[in-house]
Parts: sequence; C-alpha cells; structure tokens
Amino acid sequence: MKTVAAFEIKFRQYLDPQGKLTQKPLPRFAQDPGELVKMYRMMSLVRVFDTKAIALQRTGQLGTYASSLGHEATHVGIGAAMKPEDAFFPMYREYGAQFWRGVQPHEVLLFWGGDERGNVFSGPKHDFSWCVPIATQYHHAAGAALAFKLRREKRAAVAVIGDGGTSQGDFYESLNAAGAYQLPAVFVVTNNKWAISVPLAAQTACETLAQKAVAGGFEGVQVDGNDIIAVRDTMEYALDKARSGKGPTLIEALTYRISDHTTADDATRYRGKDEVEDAKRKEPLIRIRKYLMDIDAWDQKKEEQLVAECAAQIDAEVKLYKDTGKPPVTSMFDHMFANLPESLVEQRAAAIAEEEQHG
Amino acid sequence: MKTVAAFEIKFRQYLDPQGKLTQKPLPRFAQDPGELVKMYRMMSLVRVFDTKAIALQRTGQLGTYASSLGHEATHVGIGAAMKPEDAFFPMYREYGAQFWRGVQPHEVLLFWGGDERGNVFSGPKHDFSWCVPIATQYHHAAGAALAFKLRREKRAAVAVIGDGGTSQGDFYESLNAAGAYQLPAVFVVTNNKWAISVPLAAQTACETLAQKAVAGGFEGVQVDGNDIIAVRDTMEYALDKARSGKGPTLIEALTYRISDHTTADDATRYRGKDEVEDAKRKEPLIRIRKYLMDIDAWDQKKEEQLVAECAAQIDAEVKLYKDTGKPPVTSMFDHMFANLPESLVEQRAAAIAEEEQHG
Amino acid sequence: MAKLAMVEAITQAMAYELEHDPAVVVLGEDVGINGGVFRATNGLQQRFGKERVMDTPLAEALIAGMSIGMAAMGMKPVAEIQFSGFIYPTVDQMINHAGRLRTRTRGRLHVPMVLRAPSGGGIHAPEHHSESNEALFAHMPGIRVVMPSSPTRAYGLLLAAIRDPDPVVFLEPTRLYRINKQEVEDNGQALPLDTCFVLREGGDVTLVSWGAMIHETLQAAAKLADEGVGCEVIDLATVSPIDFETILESVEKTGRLVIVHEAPRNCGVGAEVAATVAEKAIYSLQAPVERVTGYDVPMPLFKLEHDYMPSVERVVKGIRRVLEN
Amino acid sequence: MAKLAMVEAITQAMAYELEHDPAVVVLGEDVGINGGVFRATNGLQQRFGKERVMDTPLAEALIAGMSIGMAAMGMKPVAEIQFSGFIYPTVDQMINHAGRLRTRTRGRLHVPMVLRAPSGGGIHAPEHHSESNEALFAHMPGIRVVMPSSPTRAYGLLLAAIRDPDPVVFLEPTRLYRINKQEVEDNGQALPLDTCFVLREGGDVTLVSWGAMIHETLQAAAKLADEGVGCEVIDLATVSPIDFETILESVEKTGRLVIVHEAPRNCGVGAEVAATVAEKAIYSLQAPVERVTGYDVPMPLFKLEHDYMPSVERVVKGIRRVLEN
Ligand SMILES: Cc1ncc(C[n+]2csc(CCOP(=O)(O)OP(=O)(O)O)c2C)c(N)n1
Ligand SMILES: Cc1ncc(C[n+]2csc(CCOP(=O)(O)OP(=O)(O)O)c2C)c(N)n1
Ligand SMILES: [Mg+2]
Ligand SMILES: [Mg+2]
Repeated sequence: MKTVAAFEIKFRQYLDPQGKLTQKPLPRFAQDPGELVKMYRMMSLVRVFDTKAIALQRTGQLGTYASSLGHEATHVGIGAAMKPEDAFFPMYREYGAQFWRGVQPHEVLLFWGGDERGNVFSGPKHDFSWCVPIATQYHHAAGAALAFKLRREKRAAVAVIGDGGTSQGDFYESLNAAGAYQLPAVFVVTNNKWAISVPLAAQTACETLAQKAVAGGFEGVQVDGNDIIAVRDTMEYALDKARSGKGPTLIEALTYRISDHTTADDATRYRGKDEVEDAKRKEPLIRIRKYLMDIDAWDQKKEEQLVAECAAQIDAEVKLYKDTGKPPVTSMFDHMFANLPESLVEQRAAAIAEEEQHG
Repeated sequence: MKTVAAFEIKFRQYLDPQGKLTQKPLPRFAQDPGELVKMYRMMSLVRVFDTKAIALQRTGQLGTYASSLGHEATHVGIGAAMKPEDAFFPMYREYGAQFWRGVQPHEVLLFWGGDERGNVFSGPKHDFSWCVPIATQYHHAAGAALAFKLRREKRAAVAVIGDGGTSQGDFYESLNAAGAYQLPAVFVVTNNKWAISVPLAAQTACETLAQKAVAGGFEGVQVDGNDIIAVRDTMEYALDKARSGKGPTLIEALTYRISDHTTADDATRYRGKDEVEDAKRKEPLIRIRKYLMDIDAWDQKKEEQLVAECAAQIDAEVKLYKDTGKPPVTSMFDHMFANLPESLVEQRAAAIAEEEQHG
Repeated sequence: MAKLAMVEAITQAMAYELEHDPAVVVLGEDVGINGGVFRATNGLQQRFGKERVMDTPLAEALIAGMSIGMAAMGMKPVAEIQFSGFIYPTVDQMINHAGRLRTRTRGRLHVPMVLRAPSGGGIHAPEHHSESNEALFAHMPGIRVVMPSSPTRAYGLLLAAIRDPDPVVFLEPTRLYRINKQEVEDNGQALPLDTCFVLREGGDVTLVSWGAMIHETLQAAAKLADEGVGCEVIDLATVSPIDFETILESVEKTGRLVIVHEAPRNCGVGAEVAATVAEKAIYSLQAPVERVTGYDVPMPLFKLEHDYMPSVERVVKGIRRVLEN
Repeated sequence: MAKLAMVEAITQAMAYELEHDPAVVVLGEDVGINGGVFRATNGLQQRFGKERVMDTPLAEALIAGMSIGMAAMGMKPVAEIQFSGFIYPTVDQMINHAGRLRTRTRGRLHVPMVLRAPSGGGIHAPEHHSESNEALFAHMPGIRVVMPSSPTRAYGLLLAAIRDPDPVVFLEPTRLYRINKQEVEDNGQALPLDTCFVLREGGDVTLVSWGAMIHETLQAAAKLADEGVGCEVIDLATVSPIDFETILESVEKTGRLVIVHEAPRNCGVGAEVAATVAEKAIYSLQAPVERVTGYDVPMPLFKLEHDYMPSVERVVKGIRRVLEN
C-alpha cells in the first residue's frame, strides 16, 4: 500500500521543570534578562490576583470565578508574543494574556462579579471579552482573521480553547476554514488535562491535541505550556507566520489545572492528590524564577519586593472593584440595539418604574 | 525538537482504471467470480435506475433527484461488505448500498417523489433513511454504535458523508467520540471532488480526507472508490475491526460526481468538461467489467442480457411508484407522537375537513 | 419518607428507571464520577456503573445526536445538557431529527429520549447559565417540553418523560433545585404528561405559570388571598403541547388571566397561552390577558438579574391590573 | 425601469451595497461562481471578485460565527444559508453572540451582519428545504427578523438590513422568488425596519401576515372585496420587533383580526401578534382573534405540502369566522 500523506507532531521546550535549559540558543527575546523578568513579574501578579479573587469569592464578594493557577506561562506567553493590533479571543481564564494587553484586574473582577462593565475593558478595543460557550470564539477568531486578510492588514487573530473544547464541532470547523482560507490565525489549545471532571483520555483517543491540526491541513505544534520561553517563542513563530500570509498554526500548550475548575467545583471528587502534587512541582513560576536566579537576574530580595508590589497593586484593584456601584437598571436595555425599538423603550420605562418602587 | 506523534495515510487499490490488477492476492470474496458478477450486476442496476430517475424528473414525474452516477463501486462495495444486522446511515445518494440491503428502487422514487412512505422501506428495519442535513447522521451512527457496544452485540454502524460534509462540526464531533469510546463504527467519506459548486481545494487545505481521522485518534484509510474490490475489501477490514472491538475507521473513497449535483443543479456553471471526461474514463463499471471479461466471467451476451433485465426490473419499479396514490392527509398527523395530544387531534380533524371541502 | 430537594427527586427518578429498565442510560458532560455540576446524577455512576451512566466528550450536538441514534436502536437515553445556555447546539438535532424521525418514517423508527437541562436564573450564576429557552423547543413539532416546579412533580414527570416513547425536553429550574423540600415516595409512579396541575383554586383570577416562576406566582396568590382575592394557580408542567382544557375551564370561571414567565416576552410561551385563550374564551374574559415576563434582553449578569426577573411585586401588580378592569 | 423578480431585487440590493460600501462582503455555500442555488448572488462574484463574494466551507455555524467575528472587526458580512432547514446550526451563534455582543460589551463591540436564508414551502422542494422558522429567531433578544413579500420591499428592506448596525436575520420566501415581478428602481433607497406595511386598506377586518402568505392573504382580501367586505392587509415585514402601533390602530378601526402564517401554529409569531392585540386592544375586538397557520407538524414531503399550507380558502374561512361573530 502506497503512503499518500504523512505527518509529524513536534514538541518544543527550552526550560525543564528544574529551570535548566534543554535547548540552545535561546530565542532573541529570551536573551534579554529584562524581558524575562518582565514576564516573570506578570506571572507573579496573575498569581496574586488569582489567590485574591478566590478569597473574594469565598467571602461572598465575587461570583463563581475560574482560576488560572498553573496556566501563567501559557497565558503570559501568549500575551507577550502578541501585538496590540492583533486580536485576542480568550475563553474564560486567560488573565495573564489580558493583563499584558492592558486589561485591568478590577475589570476581570467586575465580570465575575456580575457586571457587564468588566467587558468594557482597558485592553485593545477590538479584543473580544470572555467567552463562556465553549469553542464558539474560535469562529469569531476565524472571522476576524478573514477580515484582516481581506483588508491586507498585517494582524493576526489568536484564540484560546481548552482540552475539553477540542471535542466541539466549532473547534474543527474553524480550523478547517482557517486552513482553506489560509487565515492569519493562531489557535491555542490549553491542555490542562481536565475538562471539569473529565480527564483527557475520556475526551479523546488522540495522543496529542496538536495533531488535530492535521484535520485542518496545517501545522500543529506541541509546546511545554509551563515553559514561558517556549510558549512565547512558539507563539512568535506562529504569529510571524500568520502575519506574513503563511497561514494558521495550532499550538497545544501542555499545562495543568492545579486549582478546582472554578470556585463552584470540588476537584477532590474526581482526581487524586498525587497528580496535583506532581503538577505543582512542574508549575511554571518555579522554573523561570530558578533560571533567572541562575543567570543572576533575580534574587530573594527582588522576590520579596515583587510580592509586596503585587499585593499592593491587587489590593488597589480590589478596592476599585468594590467601589463600583450596581449598574443602572437602564443599562440592561440601552445597548440592545443602536436604535431601540418601541417595545424596548416601553420595557425600559417599566423597569425604571419597578426599580423606583421596589428597588 | 522531539517528535511526539507521527501518522501515515495509506492508499488501497486492486483494480486500475483499465481493469488491471495492481495488487495480489485478491481478497477472498474477490477470488469468487460469481461474487464479483453479483456486485457488477448491482452496479449496473443502480446505473439504469439512475438514468430512469433523471428521466422521470425531467418529465415532471419526480421531484429533485440526487444522482449516484459514478459512485456505484463505493456504494455497492459498502453494501456488499455489511451484514444485515449492521446499521446503515446514508446521506442521500447511496442507492447501491441500499439496494444491496433490500431497499426497493420504487421506495427511493417515493422519497424523491415527495412521499414519506419511501422511508418505510424494505431494507433492514433499523437502517436510517436518507439524511439531508449534512453530517447530522454521523451522530446517529455514533449513537447506534454505542448502543451496540453497550449491549455487547457484534454489530457495526456505517455512516456515509461527502467531501463537503467533512467541513461540518458534527462530522468531527462524532469521529472524536467514536475514538474516545472505541465505537464499532465505520465512517465513509465519499470524496467525489465537489460539494455542489465548491471544489475540494476550496473546502479544505487537507491533501487527503482520510487524514481527518488523525483528529479522532484512529486509523484513516484512502481507497480508490471506483474500484469495487478495494472498497469492499477495505470496508470488510474496517467492519471486522469494529465488530471485534478494535474501534472505528475512517475510509475516504476517491470517486467523482459525474452527474450534476442534483437535477436542480447545472454543473456546467462551475466546472470544465475536461475533468468530467477524464472521470468518465476512470468510472467504476468499465474496469470491473473489463476485469470480469479478462477472467472470462463475463461477455457481451451476458452484458446484453443484463441490460435488458435491469431495464425490465426498473420499469416494474417505476410502475409500482407511479401506481402509489397520494398519501392520506391524516398521515401528516398520525405518526407525530405515539400518543397524539389534543391539539393535534383537533388539527387533524380540521385538515380532513379541509381536504373534503377543497381537495 | 425522605424529604427531598427537587434535584434529589430528579436523581431518584433516574435511579428508579436505571434500576427497572435496562434500556435506560444516562449521559452527559460530567454526569459520571462528578455526579453532574448540579449533582443531579449524584452517585448514579457509582451505583449503576460506567456503561449505564456515561461521561461524554464536551459536545452538545453530539450528546443530542448520539442520543437519537441510541434511542432509534431501542435504548432510552436520558441526556444532560450542563447549563441552560449551552443547549443551542442541540437545536439542529432536536428539530431536524428527534422531532421528526417517527413521522418521516411513518412510525418505523422513533426516538424515546429525554434531553434534561437546567433552566432559568436567580442563582447568581455566570453568563449563559441562567437562560430560559423553553419557547424555542415548544415551537418544534414532535417535541414535548416539560418543566417541573416541585420535587414530587419533578419525580413523577421525569419518570413519565423517560417512559414516553417520544422525545421530551425536560427543563429543570435551577432556582428550585434545593429549596422547598418535599416528601417524595420512591414508588415509580409517573405523573401524566400533557396535563396542567391546578396548584391552588380560586374564583377571581387565573394565574398560569411554569417552572421557577410558579414560586412567585404562588406567593402573589397568597398575598392577594389576604385581601380576599381568589387566585387559581395553574402549573403548565407540560409546556408543549399545552393542556388548554384545564386553562380554558378556569378562565371561563374566573374571567381573568395573568400569565407569568421568566423568559423574554416576545414570542414566549406566554404568547401562545394568551393567544389561544383570546381565541377560545374571549367572551369569558372580563379584562385583557396580562403577561408578566422577563424583558426582551438576554439575562443580564447577576448584578441586574433581580431586575430582570419578574418579582412577586410585579406579579401582584399584574393581577391587580386585570382585577381593576 | 427593469421588472425584477424578488430574487433579482435581492441580488440588486447586494450589488448596490457591494458597490457603495467597501466593508460589505457576501459569503455562503455556493454563492460564488454558482451564484447561489437560488441564484440570489448571481453574477456578484464575477463582478466584485472572490474577496467580496466568497464561497465558504460547508458549515453553517462557521458561516454565522465567522460573520460575527468579521462584523465585530468592522466589516458588514451578508451571509447566506442555503436552504431553510439548515439554519439551525447558526442558532447558538445568533442567540449567544450576535444578539448579545453589543449589550454584553455595553456598546464596545457590535455586530452589523445579515444572515439571509430562504424560507417556507410551496415549491415542491426536497425534505428540509421548506421550513418556516422565523419564530425561533424572533424570540432571540437583540436580533431583528425581516421577511420581504415583494421585489420592492425585498430591495428596500435588504438595503436597510445591510446598513443596520445590528444583526438582522433576513428570511426570503422561496415561493415568491420568481413570481410577481415588479419595477424596482436601483436607487439605493432603503425602506424602514421595525415598520409594518399596509398593503390594502379596509374597514371590516384586519389581516396580518408576512412572507409568502401575504400572497394568499391578498387573494382572500380580493375575494371578500367582491362580497363587499373591506379587508385591511398588513405585512409585518419586520417580524421582530413588531410594529404594533400600526396593527393596533387598524384593529381599533376594524374590530377584527385574522393572522395568517405558514409556520406551525404553536408558539409561532402569530401567537405574539394575537396576544399583544388581546392585551392592548381587547375592548376594540368584536370577535376572537383568528389564526390561520400551518399545522404543528414538520413540513411534509411535497405530496402533502399543499395540505399543510394555509390556502386562500382557509384564509377566507378564517375571515368569515371572525365576521360571523
Ligand atoms: C458549550 C459549552 N458546554 C458546556 C460548558 C460548561 N463548561 C464550562 S467549562 C467546561 C469544561 C471545559 O474544559 P476545557 O475545555 O478543558 O477548559 P478548562 O476549563 O479546563 O480550561 C464545561 C463543560 C460550557 N461553558 N460551554
Ligand atoms: C447542513 C446542510 N447544509 C447545506 C445543505 C445543502 N447541500 C446539499 S448537498 C450539498 C453539498 C454536499 O457536498 P458533499 O458533502 O461533497 O456531498 P455530495 O453531494 O458531493 O455527494 C449542500 C451544500 C445541506 N443539505 N445540509
Ligand atoms: Mg481543560
Ligand atoms: Mg462531494
């Protein structure tokens, strides 16, 4: 039998869990310790934010919250590789990427605190906000990428999905379309091994999720998602490729969801402690910090200072969040359409009357 | 960079367009000339049926009809490999497979003639009938296969889709699920190069459609869909595998839609004559007939007799079709639910009154 | 007898059918070891095994479509959609296949499946977790839509839905999952489908509601009872097809009708109730039919959720309006 | 001035906008060289090129979702769904994203897209090609649903839909595609959305319809005119949100209302029209509101299609019924 097509999936890594380099030379950005420190600082900020958000939820000051604990390298790596004019289509926990792009922590809190004004965030005005219906945002990214291509703009669309999300038809449809149109898109799969209680092996028979790109007819790459150097490097590679008209890439970032799925979840119901402990040893902050210390770009004093700075910054953001009052009842109606139809004008008036009477 | 996964797609063929063997030994069924003749006869019957159906449509005696011209080897190969207890989930033009399974030509005509009674066909009672919403039947096949697996029945579900259909999310979702559950399912893609006016290259960037199986984590095979020996052999391989608990297979059958998409289509709007002429030279009946003649299992006299037989049989079927009266208006209501709710009882009565008054 | 919350009564109904009918299987995202995100399938996989209670890949169209395939082959799948806003990928399979397989094959194949999904708001859930979408399914020929409003009705109606040989979309008001426990006898007794339940009798005004809003409606009725107003409260229960006999009988008695639902007003199920009553009982009506409903906006994030949902006060006001006429 | 069939008027509207607004793109299955299976995009790719008029892979969720992404980035996609029964995979994107992106981002992003699709039966098409599903979209907050019923209205309303900064589902009755040609001036003049059109004035009864059924409704009105009955015929045109002002004004004058639609009756848009009129104009009504509609069954294969669809006779009978009261 003749072989008519053949494919390989490669794995990319620079930093192992111990912070040792597994490959040289380093990509250009990683040769600048200042840049690495900048990324490390953002990873630390996200982690402080995360702890704080969970505390707020536990004390009834925030709604259900989706933690990003353990995903910091993947998220910050994505954010750091993108340009402001690129467009970002996140799922619901990519705060690291969003902070890098200008979204403020209190805006994230507003969203999970039940206030749409979190979506009017300080990031690029064209970025989409959090997408809860899994995989649907992949289509939006494909559409944005198509717009960029048609307008001959050197911009790329970046979408993120989880391992569970790769079971959705929308995921494949947009990959296939991106291949067919050769779109300037970068599709990231954050493989954190779990989709709530469903482990990867129950989700798919695939050995890698990067191989799903084969069905789209383009390149899929697997990267150590806890290695921020590898993530950013792979993202830059894919973004360059996209912006220069060479088509889409699927990047599978291997990481682990150390936290519960959300604050509404209890992961002890369905997974053992051992794998979580193991994941904690491989988590992304340890290794970059070790590496930075090894190259004398970081030390204990700087670390202490950073911790204090992050705490202060997040406290200020929490205050901003808490000081934001309830949105006006009219805001439910005012943005439904550019031109409000009569029926909504009536309902808006009724809702105002209702609020005045009963609060 | 480490390679973490690798895949190959193989191509299977026994008979080339000239009817010469490209591989030996032949699969067991193909060593019996009687069996090959039986398949050839069915292919011929389908072709006569097809010509007749188009003629009926052109003369206003049938609704829109989807021709199977050029697909006979793929369809009959599928039918011949299946067992009655397997379940079939066709799209809309697999008459060859269905005839083999007992569906009568006049039942096909009833369906395209606007009469649901065509769906109450003489094939296996568990077979699904034609599925017009593209790709949705793949889920039904996955569900049936899951039922067989759970009940420990040695049965397989076979679903067919077109090249265009592989762009639908449903297609991938069911592949992925079939891989995850290791379902006894065989998924066939009839790659006839066109989805109405959209050529394969505009549909996907993939070199092969068999490689879409990589996204499901199981084997994909490409077969010469105009070579009935290769189709049946590959189907038997995949069906054995399915029934013995070794999971699903995706089979891409390479063929060509020689006809218009349906009788409502005019293919000259979007494709050149040359490729159609080329396809006609490679079509499936020629080569098996040549081969049968080469091994002295067929001759001109038998051919003439067969043509006459097919014509007579199809004429009788057309008569059955034409003699079937309009379905009763009540049949619109009677099968809506096992227990008809009051509102439908009322509407049913109104429809009867309406018909009595105005016809 | 155990006092059960509605979500427990739902679990109990599935357990009963899993126990008594080998054709029944439960499937959905996280329904296995996790027992469902709302715990509706709590303990079922542990008790009945992984082949009766199955986690699925994360794909709702697949869940619906695979259920159709299983059902047509003689099984009785009870599928769960995890949250109300994620049911839309099932629409294609439900309208194009589940609702028509029996009629298009003139009875040769049929689809005894249940599609369970949470419904409605009021629990401060994240975006897309609080939608009311019964009207979408109610408009689909061949599909039954059922919404329970108490533990006993949840138990009896879910049993009926699983046993029914045709597809049922079973929408469970999450707001009622854990309040108002009731004694629920685990006797396998189903309640009838296609039938309203009169929850309170009264001669002055008919209140029709379903799902979680039954709660506010009953409270409003109790409030008005103090003022001597007799409200008849009818729970649709089967939202499609609607048992109009019971409703019309009540309206003929009371002459007044208020419909309460949480879904957006425009083309909601309330419109069908109002329209049919206005057609068949217009001469009994002593006042315009009143609808107290959600607004024609998506369910807002939870800081405004309370403002979106029809409150007891809004229901009372609606009743007063029809009484004034 | 050229006499155009409705489908040609639709092509002309798209051509006008492609010509005058560089942000407009047309996309869908077979809309390119083939000009669409109904020829609604005939010649557009040849004229405007492959980057303005694009074939898509065969995936409706993709078509809707990609349009949302393009629209949010400032383009104005006009997407075609090939046949009425294949629009359901777009439901998720339309309700969860298209209809809510503006409000959930409080105006930061918005979705100026049009989703065009054929609608309705009567042309002896194959299964799933003849559905009427406007009610599904009408129930979605944030989505406009428009259905033209003549070449001029198709031209003017499609221009308005494309120019509107919010999502519009534009459902084109295939039965009207090629009948009743009209002179259509290619002047780029849009017609207003959210507005009914009074097609015929009359004092005895108000007939409300939309899409292809306008045809039967007008015929019924003409028939009754011979008997001296004055029918006022109102074309909803924008099926959601409905212009009730025009309808209520008419009903206040005539005191009688018949609603005609092809979609199944249960929870159809007719229910909303009847319900709102029964709420706001009950004291004007001199007879029950009558709905003449399709039955609550899927559109049957074409041998029974004629029996499914409301005929002129059924409309006349419905009118007579309200006149008798
Ligand atoms: C369409 C849809 N179905 C179901 C859900 C409920 N849900 C939220 S997160 C989740 C699991 C997602 O897992 P994965 O894609 O791996 O992402 P992760 O949360 O692990 O980052 C599910 C089922 C949803 N949000 N959207
Ligand atoms: C969901 C859906 N979308 C669109 C259509 C309209 N349609 C019918 S056949 C067809 C092309 C199918 O092409 P392919 O899958 O290659 O199958 P083929 O007809 O070539 O065998 C299209 C777009 C449909 N039937 N279903
Ligand atoms: Mg995950
Ligand atoms: Mg094809």
